[in-house]
Amino acid sequence: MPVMEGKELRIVGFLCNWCSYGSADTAGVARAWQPTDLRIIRVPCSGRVDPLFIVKSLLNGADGVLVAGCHPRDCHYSAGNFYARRRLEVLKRFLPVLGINDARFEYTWISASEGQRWQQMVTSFTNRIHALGPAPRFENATPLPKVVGMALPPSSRPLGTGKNAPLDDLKQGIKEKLPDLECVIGWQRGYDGVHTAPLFMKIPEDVEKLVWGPFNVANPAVYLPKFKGKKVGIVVKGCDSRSVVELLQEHLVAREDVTIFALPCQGTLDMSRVKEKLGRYTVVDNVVCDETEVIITVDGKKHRLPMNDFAQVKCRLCTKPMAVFADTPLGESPEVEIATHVPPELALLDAMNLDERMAYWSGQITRCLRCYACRNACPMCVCRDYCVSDSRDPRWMTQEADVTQKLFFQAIHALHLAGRCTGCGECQRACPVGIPILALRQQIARTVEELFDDYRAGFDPAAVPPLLSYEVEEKSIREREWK
Amino acid sequence: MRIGVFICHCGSNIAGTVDCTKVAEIAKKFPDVVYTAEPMYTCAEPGQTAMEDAIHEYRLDGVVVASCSPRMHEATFRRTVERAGLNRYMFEMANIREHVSWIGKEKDANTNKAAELVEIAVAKLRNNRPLTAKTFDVTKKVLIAGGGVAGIQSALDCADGGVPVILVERESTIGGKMAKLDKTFPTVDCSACILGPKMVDVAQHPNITLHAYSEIEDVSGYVGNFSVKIRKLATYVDWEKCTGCGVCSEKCPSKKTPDAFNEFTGTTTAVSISFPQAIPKKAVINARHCRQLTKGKCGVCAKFCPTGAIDYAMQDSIVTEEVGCIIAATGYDLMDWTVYREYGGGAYPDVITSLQYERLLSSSGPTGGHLIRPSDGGEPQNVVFVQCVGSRDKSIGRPQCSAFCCMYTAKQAVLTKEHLPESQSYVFYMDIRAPGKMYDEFTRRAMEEYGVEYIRGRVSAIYPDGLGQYVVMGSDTLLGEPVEIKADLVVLAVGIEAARGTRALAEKLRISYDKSGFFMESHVKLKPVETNTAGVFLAGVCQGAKDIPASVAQGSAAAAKVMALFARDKLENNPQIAFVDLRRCVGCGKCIRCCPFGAIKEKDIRGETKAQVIETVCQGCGLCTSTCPQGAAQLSHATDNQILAEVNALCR
Amino acid sequence: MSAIRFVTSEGLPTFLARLSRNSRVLAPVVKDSPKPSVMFEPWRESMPVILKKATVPPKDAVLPQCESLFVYKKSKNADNPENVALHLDDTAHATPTVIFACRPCDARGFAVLDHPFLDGQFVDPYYKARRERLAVITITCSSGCNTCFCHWVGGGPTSPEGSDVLMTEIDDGFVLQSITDVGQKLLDATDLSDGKDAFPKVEAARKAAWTSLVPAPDIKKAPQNIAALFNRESFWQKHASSCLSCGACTYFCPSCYCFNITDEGDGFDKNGGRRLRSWDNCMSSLFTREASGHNPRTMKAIRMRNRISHKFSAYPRNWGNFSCSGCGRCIGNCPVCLDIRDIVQDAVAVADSDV
Amino acid sequence: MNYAYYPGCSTQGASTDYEKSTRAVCAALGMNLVELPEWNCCGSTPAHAVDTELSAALCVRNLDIAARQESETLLTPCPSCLSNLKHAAKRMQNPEARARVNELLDNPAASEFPAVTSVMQGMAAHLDAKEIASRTRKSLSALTFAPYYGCLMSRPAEIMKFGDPENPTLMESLLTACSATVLDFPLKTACCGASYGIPERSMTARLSARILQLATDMKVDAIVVACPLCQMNLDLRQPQAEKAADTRFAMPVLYFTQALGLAFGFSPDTLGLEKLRVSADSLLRKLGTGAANAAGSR
Repeated sequence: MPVMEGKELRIVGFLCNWCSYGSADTAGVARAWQPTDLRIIRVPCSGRVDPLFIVKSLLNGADGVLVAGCHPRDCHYSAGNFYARRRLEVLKRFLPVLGINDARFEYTWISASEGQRWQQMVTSFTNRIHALGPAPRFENATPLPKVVGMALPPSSRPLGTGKNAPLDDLKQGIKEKLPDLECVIGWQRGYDGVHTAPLFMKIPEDVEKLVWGPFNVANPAVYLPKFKGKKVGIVVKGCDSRSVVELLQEHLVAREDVTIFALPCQGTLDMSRVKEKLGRYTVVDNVVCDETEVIITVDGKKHRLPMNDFAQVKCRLCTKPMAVFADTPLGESPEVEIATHVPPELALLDAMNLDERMAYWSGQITRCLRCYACRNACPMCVCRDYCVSDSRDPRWMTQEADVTQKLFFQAIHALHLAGRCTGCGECQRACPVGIPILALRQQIARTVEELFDDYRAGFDPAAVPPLLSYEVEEKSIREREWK
Repeated sequence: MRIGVFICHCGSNIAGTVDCTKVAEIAKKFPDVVYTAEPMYTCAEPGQTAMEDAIHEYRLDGVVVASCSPRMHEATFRRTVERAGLNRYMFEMANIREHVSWIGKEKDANTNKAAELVEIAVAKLRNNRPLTAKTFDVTKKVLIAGGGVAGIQSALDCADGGVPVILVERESTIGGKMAKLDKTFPTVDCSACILGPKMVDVAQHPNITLHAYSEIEDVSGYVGNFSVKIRKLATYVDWEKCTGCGVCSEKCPSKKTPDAFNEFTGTTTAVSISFPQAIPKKAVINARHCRQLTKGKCGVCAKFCPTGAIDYAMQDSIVTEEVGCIIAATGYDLMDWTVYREYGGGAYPDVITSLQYERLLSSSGPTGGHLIRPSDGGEPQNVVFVQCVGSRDKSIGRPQCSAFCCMYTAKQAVLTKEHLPESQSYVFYMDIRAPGKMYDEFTRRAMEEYGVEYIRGRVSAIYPDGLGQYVVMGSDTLLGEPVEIKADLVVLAVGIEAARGTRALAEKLRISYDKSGFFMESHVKLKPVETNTAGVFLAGVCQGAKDIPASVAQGSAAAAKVMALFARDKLENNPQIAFVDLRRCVGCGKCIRCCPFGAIKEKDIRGETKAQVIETVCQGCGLCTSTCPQGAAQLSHATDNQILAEVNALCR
Repeated sequence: MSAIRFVTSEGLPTFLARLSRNSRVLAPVVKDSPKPSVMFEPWRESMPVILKKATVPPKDAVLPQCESLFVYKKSKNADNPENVALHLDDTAHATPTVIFACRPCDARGFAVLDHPFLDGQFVDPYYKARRERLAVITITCSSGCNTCFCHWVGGGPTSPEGSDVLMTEIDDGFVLQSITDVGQKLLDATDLSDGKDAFPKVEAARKAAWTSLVPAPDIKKAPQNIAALFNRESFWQKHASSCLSCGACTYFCPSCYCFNITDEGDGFDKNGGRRLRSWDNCMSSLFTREASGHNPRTMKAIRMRNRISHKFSAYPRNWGNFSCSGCGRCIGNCPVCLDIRDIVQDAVAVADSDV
Repeated sequence: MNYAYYPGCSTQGASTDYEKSTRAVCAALGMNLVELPEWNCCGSTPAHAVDTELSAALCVRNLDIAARQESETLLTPCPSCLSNLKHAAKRMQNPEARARVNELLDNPAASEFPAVTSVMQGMAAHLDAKEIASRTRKSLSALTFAPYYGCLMSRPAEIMKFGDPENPTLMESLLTACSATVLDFPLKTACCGASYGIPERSMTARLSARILQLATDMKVDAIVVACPLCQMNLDLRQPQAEKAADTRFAMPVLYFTQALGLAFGFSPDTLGLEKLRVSADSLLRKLGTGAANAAGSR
């Protein structure tokens, strides 16, 4: 059943059973005339409203979505609306990065007695949506052909190759602890000298294979949850350790089970840029590191790769080159200049208007093959075999290969990572077709920082993640200000 | 499925602005819909009978009624379909009256919207599953937290009704704030004289177990089956042996111990019994001031105790009580009035709280009822009462009225005149709130018979005049003039807030509280005693400011609620609760962290940690469902797939 | 005698324009992104074509990421709502397509796919329709690369298998050589100049390509050796320990063809109900999860065994050749640098040493 | 150390003694006051009541001069100036207000201004009590003071950042460092009535009288102030207050800088004590210092 063509727009309401649905009833009893666009879905509590329902609605043709719950402190279930407030506010600040106008989504509090207020709310929201007009849809967007190059942010510290890191001491340390451990996760030389692969050290001979340096790009924390309940060691860079902290926080590994080995990290290479620089080659002849550059000889040709130009962007913005904590830390953590630069992927989007962002995403996401490398490389994607993206119950997505499905998955991933993502960038690095999906997670991380006292994931295993808690009076959320 | 759709005309309520016939025609084309009807009044008996008949005749296994709000008749129709042999959850409603016909005048748009609401309902219903309630036993025992007058009343009423009562009191004696009062308004009768007998009844009632000097440590379980851990604080006196003779207190050399019972207007000994009528009348050692416990030498009380009850090595102990209901009657405390820097912020000895004044007036107080200035012991000539200190003051975030200050201020002014006939009292007030029986008459008497001067206005500052008195600056808003009064003693009617620790208790009980910390009742008007946690009830000021008679009444009301609940042998749960798909669950515990009711616990299943819903505790909010990233936690009757079906019906 | 034609670099757009008159022409194009990728896209006027190896092989042309096998619609008669009419459309839709400038490994992928979809007992009509309308113009590689190993598995930088036309770059342009009749017709229909004179240069270039390769090990025994290791879980565990179970290998493989079938929507929807066939990934746990919840391949080692065995043992036993064209995308794409070459070599060596 | 210095208009006329003593004491403490070149009125009383933006623009011009001087801190002795400068800086944080104010100015204002603070806070931040004590040449132990801050110095708390708005104690710490006895003066932040000095003189007299009365009752030697307007009301207009209260106060009212100056051993002339309407001779006698040249005569 379509909306009244040309007269109505598609507006979906999620109303809690106790207060806001009651207010709509009260408005009805008072014969308070309202526009006819709104279709109400009754839910027990605003806390039941998964932000993904809203994203799904908006991606699939809703022109506006309104969520209403009980006033703070009036929740029939004590705290449902407090959680909803945080999640919905995060969502509201997330939508624009996708290219969806956040004015198309609103959430509010209303009590069962406030029929008149409900009437005003529906009227003003409907008028607002009519003023915005029908929502543009991703499948109709003309893909943005050209992407402006991204400026590299200044580096927070001198980047280097880590050639002087006390690797031998580390190996010794691992050997000492190895007898008590199932295995120790690290890196070894990959299929050629410019690639490393994960290493699972079980016997002392394995330890000799351990390498340290700018090629150690992969985040070994991704393997930890599989070892739950077993004693395991892990060698980490600073960024990897933040993932370990998150896993500890979520009880997916126990502190007493994991032994953390750490060296200070001087940066790792952006392998896509390395690949571009080296071009197509057959054989790596030689790889030499001096303090600040990597010199790679392939097919007899020498290439100099200064770390300052070839390090991953996340290394330039890194504030934690050394592990958050470790059982055997070795070496000194370098001085880091704490400056807050917007990551370039996100800065690129910040500079665009909503239409451009929609066009950008529709252009980028089309080439997604749904291989889920992004998901599986993410150390925080702990659902693994039971991801909602490919389940039938619940059935959030179909197998269709269209833009909305592909983008919806990215929204699922990003929102499920809210307050948990440490920005390790593995999702984007793993993407074989180079879709700059990290920006979505970065926007949420930025929002979480703004809203919840500069909270950044992966620093405190005892912290309560902001989306799993609430304040009765939120300092940074001003949800009552819209009219 | 075979779905029947009933489009109710509701007389002309719906049919007036919705083309019901057209809606029914459209509904016929929805998937699985095999039958439609348009009853005039579906809720009326013929309507319900027709529905039952249709269910039989067309072998319907799901029903959609498009009519009024489900908040009106969902329960009615669920019973109807159940009578016809369907599970009550194989039913959905489309609200086409309150949400359509009553709020829109355009018939076309209304008809279209009504049909679409039916479509959503059908989409949802196609994903519904039959649900059944479970029954469970009830422990017919009640725990009452707080032994003030409200808690005492609840305890006595329950105990008289045959319900075993566990009464937990944080202080060493029950009696609460009322025990500290000298007299009560509007009759000016002795507080201790009317409360005392009730306290004694508590001590003597065979159905009441009293845990004084105890706190609630932890609450688990659910209505009918709560398990409460009570921390019995160390008294350092074996109460089994203590006879309350008071020898210990007489001999105690630590005589400068601050006297909390007397609101710190005087001092007491480190081992003491708070007041002569205390229940239980047992001594307690104040560990922070006891020489034996702080310095390791003294032992005087142990030496003199005739029964050998002193036990310096005593530790806190935990007792666990299994109860079916809990009444919270935790009362209030005065707010920290020292935020009023302009009143000296606590620096002036003769600017005191009304509760301190109450102790100064009381014959059991530190002065033996002799009204004197704390600073110099002189009799005050001019006494100024300032009302609304910390009440009705948005500037410090306390907009609420403390309800009983107007009355006790009048009482205290009257008592002042009775104690010191030469004195003159002044009352700065905002409005006089005296709505109770004989209340207004009482304040009038204060003014007219006792010559209390009432000045309508707030006090802007109090400061010592350098000559031994205080200047109280204020304004008389009736005259529109500033006023300054020289006072010997200033009594602040300090606003109240929920007793300290209330928020922590609320979290243990999983009930909510308002801005000032008072517990939230289930409904402001219609459920003032219930909370949103089944089996937890409220009595007294912990729910909001009220005076003694109102507290007593609510105490009795809470007792009645408990007894009504205990009248049943078995309780039934609501099947619209969460469940966990164990295969999907990774045991990350996010649902456990969020659940407002503690209704999810970790469970080890074949060596893996999984979440498990405690069916009797879950209230069905669905927060876990929107929290669980794997979609493992699902709320029955509002599963992801059910809501997605509705979303998909609207947006595609 | 095959047709041999010559086109200058500048002449390519005209050539492509000519081709796209009758067909959709899929040509490689760079997708702008922080990490650029090369994708096949329908050629349009002024689309800048790049002759690099594509990030994603053109498998999609015959086996789309997701396709509707059929669409059905239901309708009801208001007089009798129990009576539902069903209309089903299972037409196999296929557009005439030319793939331009894929690599020999990509083209060999089609040859691999053809066996199961066309040659067995059951012919897949959807595949067949597309395959029959497909022409493949392959550009030969001028050198090997770090992840390619086409010459291990029976191919090579100039291998013609699966191609209709082979195109080789020489200093001033490209020589196109038809391999099949389809290719011949395709070239005949163009107005490209004859390229026979330049063919010696082509031969030199092709030879140079071969000499650039690192010599290949002998993996002829792979089919039987891998089969011999079937029950050796430790072997597979060793090689799968770092696997993340994503589809960066299989979805980018020119010769992987596993799929899943799901039903979406409802006959009453505006768009009708759809039976979808979409790519599936044998490295995912879901691949073999049964409706009951039981899963014979919960362990990723066992899934890895399946992938390797299928490519290097089961498929060759059924069809003769490896179902791997050595393009190396699974190696280059793997987020954790898993190398299929290592596994195969190790399997050959380990099983040998057992004997 | 250099400090940008905004004297304000009072110091140029009615309270030159404040200016003299401020400069003398600052110099003694090693604070080099660099007067803002071409400073203008802060937009006090008339302007801010009539046009907030114009008044802000006046202040912003001064702030802008300070910003361009690249000073870290801007000091001003007058609480009224301080209040206006701080309010203007605060207002400029709002982009809309900034845009409107910029329109009134010749050039757009600097994006950030130096911190504005009172001379009193500047002194306390510059040297701690021990160091101030070490510079004392003449102990003030013979003297008992009532510190009086006036209404503006500490209010509104969130802008003025002067400690407890009802009970600031900074002046006490400076004076006690010089061994003076400083009483807890309950009316230290009460209003002296300055705003009504012109339209309703009787009210000013009544409010000032209350302050003077309390100080008299508390038997202090002098009231010590930090505000030119307060000083004027309590000192110059003391006769009016006396008339209103029907009593005689004869209460000297000193600037805190004058009190500190005495402790640092400056002569009464250097501190401008002769400008006081109520003579400070009684104090000077207690200290054993010679009387000011032309001490205010009654």
